[in-house]
Amino acid sequence: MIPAPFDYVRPGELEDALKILSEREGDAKILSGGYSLLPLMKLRLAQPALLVDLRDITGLDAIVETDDDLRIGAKATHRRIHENETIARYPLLHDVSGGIGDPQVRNWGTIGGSVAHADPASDWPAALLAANARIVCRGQNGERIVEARDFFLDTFTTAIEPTEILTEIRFWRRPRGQGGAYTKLERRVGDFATAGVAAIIRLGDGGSIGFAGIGVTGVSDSPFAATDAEAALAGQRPSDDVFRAAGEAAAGMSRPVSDIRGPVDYKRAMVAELTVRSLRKAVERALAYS
Amino acid sequence: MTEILQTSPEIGGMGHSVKRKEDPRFIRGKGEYIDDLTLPGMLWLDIVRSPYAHATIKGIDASEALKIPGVAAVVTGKDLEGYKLHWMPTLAGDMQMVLPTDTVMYQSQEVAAVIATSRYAAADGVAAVLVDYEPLPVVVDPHKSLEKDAPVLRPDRGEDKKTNHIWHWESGDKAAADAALEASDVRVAEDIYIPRIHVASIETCGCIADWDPVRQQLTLHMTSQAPHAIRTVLALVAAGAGLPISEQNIRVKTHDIGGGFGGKVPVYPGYVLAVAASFLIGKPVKWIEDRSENLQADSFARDYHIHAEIGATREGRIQALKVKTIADHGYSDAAADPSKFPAGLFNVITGSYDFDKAFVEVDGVYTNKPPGGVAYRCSFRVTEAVHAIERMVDILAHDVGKDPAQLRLENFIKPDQFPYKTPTGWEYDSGDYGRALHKALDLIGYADLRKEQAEKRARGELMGIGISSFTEIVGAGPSHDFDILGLKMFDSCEIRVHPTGKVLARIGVQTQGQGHETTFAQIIAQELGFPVADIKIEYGDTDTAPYGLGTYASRSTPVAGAATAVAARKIRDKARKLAAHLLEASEEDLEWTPGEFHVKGSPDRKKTIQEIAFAAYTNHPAGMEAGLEAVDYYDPPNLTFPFGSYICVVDIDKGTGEVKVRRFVAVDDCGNIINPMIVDGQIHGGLTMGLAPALYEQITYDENGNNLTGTFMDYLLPTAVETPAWELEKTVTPSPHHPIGAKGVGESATVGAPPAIANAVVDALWHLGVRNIDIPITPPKVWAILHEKGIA
Amino acid sequence: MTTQHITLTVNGEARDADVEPRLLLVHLLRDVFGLTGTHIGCDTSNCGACTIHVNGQSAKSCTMLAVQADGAEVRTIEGMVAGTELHPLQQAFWDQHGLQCGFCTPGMIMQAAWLLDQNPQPSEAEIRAGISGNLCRCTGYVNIVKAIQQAAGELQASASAPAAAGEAVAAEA
Amino acid sequence: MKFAGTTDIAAPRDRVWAFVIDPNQVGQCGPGVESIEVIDDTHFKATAKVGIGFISARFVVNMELAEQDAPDRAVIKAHGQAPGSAVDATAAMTLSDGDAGGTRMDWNADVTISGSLASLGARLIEGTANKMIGQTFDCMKAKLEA
Repeated sequence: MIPAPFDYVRPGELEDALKILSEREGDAKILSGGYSLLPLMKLRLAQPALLVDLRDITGLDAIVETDDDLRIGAKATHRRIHENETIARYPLLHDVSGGIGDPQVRNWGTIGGSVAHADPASDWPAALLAANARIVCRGQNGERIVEARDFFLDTFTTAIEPTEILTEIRFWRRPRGQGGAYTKLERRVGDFATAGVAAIIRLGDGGSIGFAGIGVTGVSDSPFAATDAEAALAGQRPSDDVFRAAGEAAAGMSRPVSDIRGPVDYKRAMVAELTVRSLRKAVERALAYS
Repeated sequence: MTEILQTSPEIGGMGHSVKRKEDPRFIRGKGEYIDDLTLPGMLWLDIVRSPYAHATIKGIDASEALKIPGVAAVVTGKDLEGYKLHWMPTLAGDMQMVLPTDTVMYQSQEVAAVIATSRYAAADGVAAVLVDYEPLPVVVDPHKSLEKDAPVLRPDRGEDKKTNHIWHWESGDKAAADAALEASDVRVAEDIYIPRIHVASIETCGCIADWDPVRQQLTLHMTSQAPHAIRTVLALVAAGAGLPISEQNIRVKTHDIGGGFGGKVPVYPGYVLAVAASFLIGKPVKWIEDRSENLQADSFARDYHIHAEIGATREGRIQALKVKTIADHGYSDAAADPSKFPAGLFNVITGSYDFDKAFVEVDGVYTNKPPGGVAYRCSFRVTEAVHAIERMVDILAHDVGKDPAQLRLENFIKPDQFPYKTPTGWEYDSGDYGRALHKALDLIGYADLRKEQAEKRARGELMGIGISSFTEIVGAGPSHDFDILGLKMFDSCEIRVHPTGKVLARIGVQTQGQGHETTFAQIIAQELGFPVADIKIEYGDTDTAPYGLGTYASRSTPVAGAATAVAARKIRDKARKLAAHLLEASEEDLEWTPGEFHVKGSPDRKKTIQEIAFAAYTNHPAGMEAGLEAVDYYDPPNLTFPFGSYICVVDIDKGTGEVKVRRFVAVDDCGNIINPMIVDGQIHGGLTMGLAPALYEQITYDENGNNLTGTFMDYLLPTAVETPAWELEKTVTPSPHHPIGAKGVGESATVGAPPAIANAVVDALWHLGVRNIDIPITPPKVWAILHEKGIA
Repeated sequence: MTTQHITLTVNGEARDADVEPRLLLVHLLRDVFGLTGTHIGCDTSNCGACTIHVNGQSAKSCTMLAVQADGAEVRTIEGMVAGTELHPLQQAFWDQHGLQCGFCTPGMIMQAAWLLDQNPQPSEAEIRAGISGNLCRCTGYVNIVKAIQQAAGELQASASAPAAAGEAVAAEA
Repeated sequence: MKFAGTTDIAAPRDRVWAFVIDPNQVGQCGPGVESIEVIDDTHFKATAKVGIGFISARFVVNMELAEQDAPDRAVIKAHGQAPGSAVDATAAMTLSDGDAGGTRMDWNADVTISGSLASLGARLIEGTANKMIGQTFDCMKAKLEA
């Protein structure tokens, strides 16, 4: 399988890349790792006129903690994130980055590429939604920060303007008493998620749930935050009954389609089940980090 | 079979785990697969395919494609019609389109070929050919295809065949089976669907057709498991089309093949298109299919809708079997079955059990799917048969409240019953089924597992143990019954011993990874005592190899392996004469030990096989022809019947319906073993190709005939993570009629594994009222059951 | 058709080519440079037959453009042999019968080599996960796992042996 | 895939009818339509770029006003082809008097996708088709109410 012809540029500076995007607005597509985009181009389902390769632009792959944030550069690969010492303290991100695709995909695929691609079954968006992450988009006129919950608009469609480049993901720095987890169901290792649930739980004083974030992937037009599940958890003391109620709420918000990964009722039930599993682990990890 | 003498490790005859002679090139990346070849001036062929599963072609507009730089030609069905090349025969004697002139019959069917100077230009050309279609009603379900108002898919078959029914085939005694079933205390009936799957060898199919108009020579480099048969079919097609391509001027070369498993037996339209294009243009033309084309258009396997009924006494003594099956062949029967067996060897369905009465019938049906019906690493529909009988026996055991192992042991054909005549007409050569099952039960610790299962069930956990005690039927086949398009299914070997005692042997079969360069050398080493290192095995070039029907259905060892042993023995007979001459002794006084003849009672008076070889060219007796060569075309007296007992343990995740294979013990009996290392490798691979359809693989269509599993993103081959660490053991029951007592092993594991896994899953769920789950047993299927029973 | 000039190092040798931007790296290696040991088994980055190393990282060369490898160090199966000596993984695949048809083998060996670079003593589960992006249809993976285990042992042994010899020399000095 | 719905349009029925049977008007509301060529009273041809996000294909669509029962019911059939893929759709619209002088349009659509889009995009198609059909009828409503 051979992609249709396209132009290719590899600017050395972010400003140059942004300029090209402005000049070729709508024609251009950003190339990062390429493991999501190139298969679609080889199948000729995507035929961008111009690829702007970010390879030579330095400084977009740092993983740093600030007083408030954990900042991950868009070009950080899944593998570097997974193996990063700081990320070891972010179990949700550690879970997600270790389970995407296969080792070769994780060597080259980047967090920014995944998030901007916005496949409705990809893993990172669920984590970003659960964690209330913020997404930094750079345009020629400067930076703008978009909340993850305002970012994933539709299938393969995000809040990034065609003239912008996603440069960084910002998570909140992990406080004591917080834990996260990601559980996905895949037909076989390396498959896109049939369903995936990311959860973050912060335990408040007295052990009740102070904050709950739930992000769900694979079961709707785009990944979504299961706000009903979050509401069901808020203020409750962690228990399997509470988790089950949250799972049902998350399932209720999902809008899966029936396909070869399974029928609608199965996928809904899996959202409930995976929510429970992620919550159990998230709470366990929150307790271990108190 | 004669006694197998022990050879030294240096000679490396039978029983030695000789490291493979073919590996040094593969591990260096120096294999020569079809896409690795580039010929001077070569053009590329790519194929325009139909988006519709059934449609009329109203027009093909190639004008835009022809404007693309590098595009040399676009060939359509109308073009081929001029040469009568638009249809071609299948190996099953049906007809298949090369390119359609008016109607497409399945999604992704070949519609036109683009020939260009590069693969990129060819692909661009394909995207630029505009085809105007008018959709027609699509028939996906073979049951609906048989209904009276279904559209007739193959009007080309003539006025008297206005139906989608292809053929009816039956075996056994219907009245007797009916009566025996009527008289049975217990009757168990079940519908079992064995879905369409695809062999998906990691190398796809392809070829380079190279027509030399000056020499009138066609060389076809291709991925074929049966190069000689392909050569003959090409010659017949060319003769029918009036083309000046005759068999002595056709050379088929296979080079290295990246896996076959049955998928590289048929003739695909792509091969014929490349030949036609090379013939028209006078340059070499390469066609390499991509993975989607491979999964969507190449021959499928299975797709059997089985209804089986078994009758038994109250105690579980099996009495009668009746099976009715619909075989979905897509739009053409392009199976690679022997001519007399349109449903393959499906009537081996009585399996390892001593049935009194049995009756099997199969009806072939057309649908709007790709043609085929090839094996998926199995001998002509044996997997379907084994799955059905092993599932039925398991259900019966559970129904009569007997342990499935015990019920099997009580119903096995006993060792003293061999050779055993089945009620559907086969004669099993040898077997000891109880020994294999006992060994498997011991190895896995069956009694303890049953205890563990009971404890877990009490706690609400789901664990299952499944058994499969299969009998394979391989080595097609004896010429009185077995032919493909009239070509009898013998196979061949030609051995030449050079003066310095080095050997070149050519065989009529072909390797796609089985290690023939090593194992066939071991057979010769065994018979003649030349070290394996001194023996070179060649195959896959029809100009040099003796005629053979090729490698599939585990026939290499049973048929060509036998030919090799017999050819070697012809050489040994002549060597004995030479040795007698050299030692000045009578032939009767000579004794053979591997590698030498010596005079009985005087071990020092000897001649090595190397000395004898030299003498064959330098010092042969007067009246004897020079040289030391032999050829054998072996017509097997019977098929061989490998068998085994497999036991699988599964755990089921109640929350998600996921099935995990915790342990899998495989006890195989393939008769005498040539190379234990290679046999184990074949079983490992076969088991993984049994796991695949049991839990993961299925070619799926939507109601419009769109293939929903056209890439490896959705057609799920198991990875190293899903594949368990297989545990292997053997018993050895030689084949009494095979020259070296071997039976063949390439496919046993793929045949035997799926029912063991399915039986384990059903065993885990039996207490909930579950009797059967069709493979692949996917999490949604299991979850739906658990959900319905209130467990999930 | 516009082309771009690229230069790269392949198995230690400087190479260059004028390529269409859409040329896949695997086609550059196979069709332009004649390094046909790297195979193509699928088109969707699932089978791993095309696995090579780019700047020391294992990559699926059918899912990478040749222009993306401009300036890179590329290693293919043909670059695994040192002179005439097999790489311990090549030897181990042969010894352990870790291949049958041989088609997935180059990609499998390249992925295994990367895995052992990262994790010189992997457990069986780590090996299986480490090659989960490489499909094999023949071997059932059992002997591939064994081969990687054998090579890991040999690489460990040879890594510690020269060091030990070096220490001895130092002690003598 | 079958879809159905009702759109209430604040425009009189004869205007809605005239819109529905006029290729140049109704055609504008087809998903992704870039150009329309009227062949005769009941046949027209359009090019349309159809897709989601950056995944799209350009289709050549032949449309036919297959049934018209003025001013109650119209059926439009569409047959679109792109390299490797095809879309066939039948949309039936039934008009009745709505509230306040408006028109009620009950519609149903049967959409068949064939080829590589169906094979490779199965998990994306239903949602996408649903959205596009919704957009089509929203577009008709918007234009008629403008």
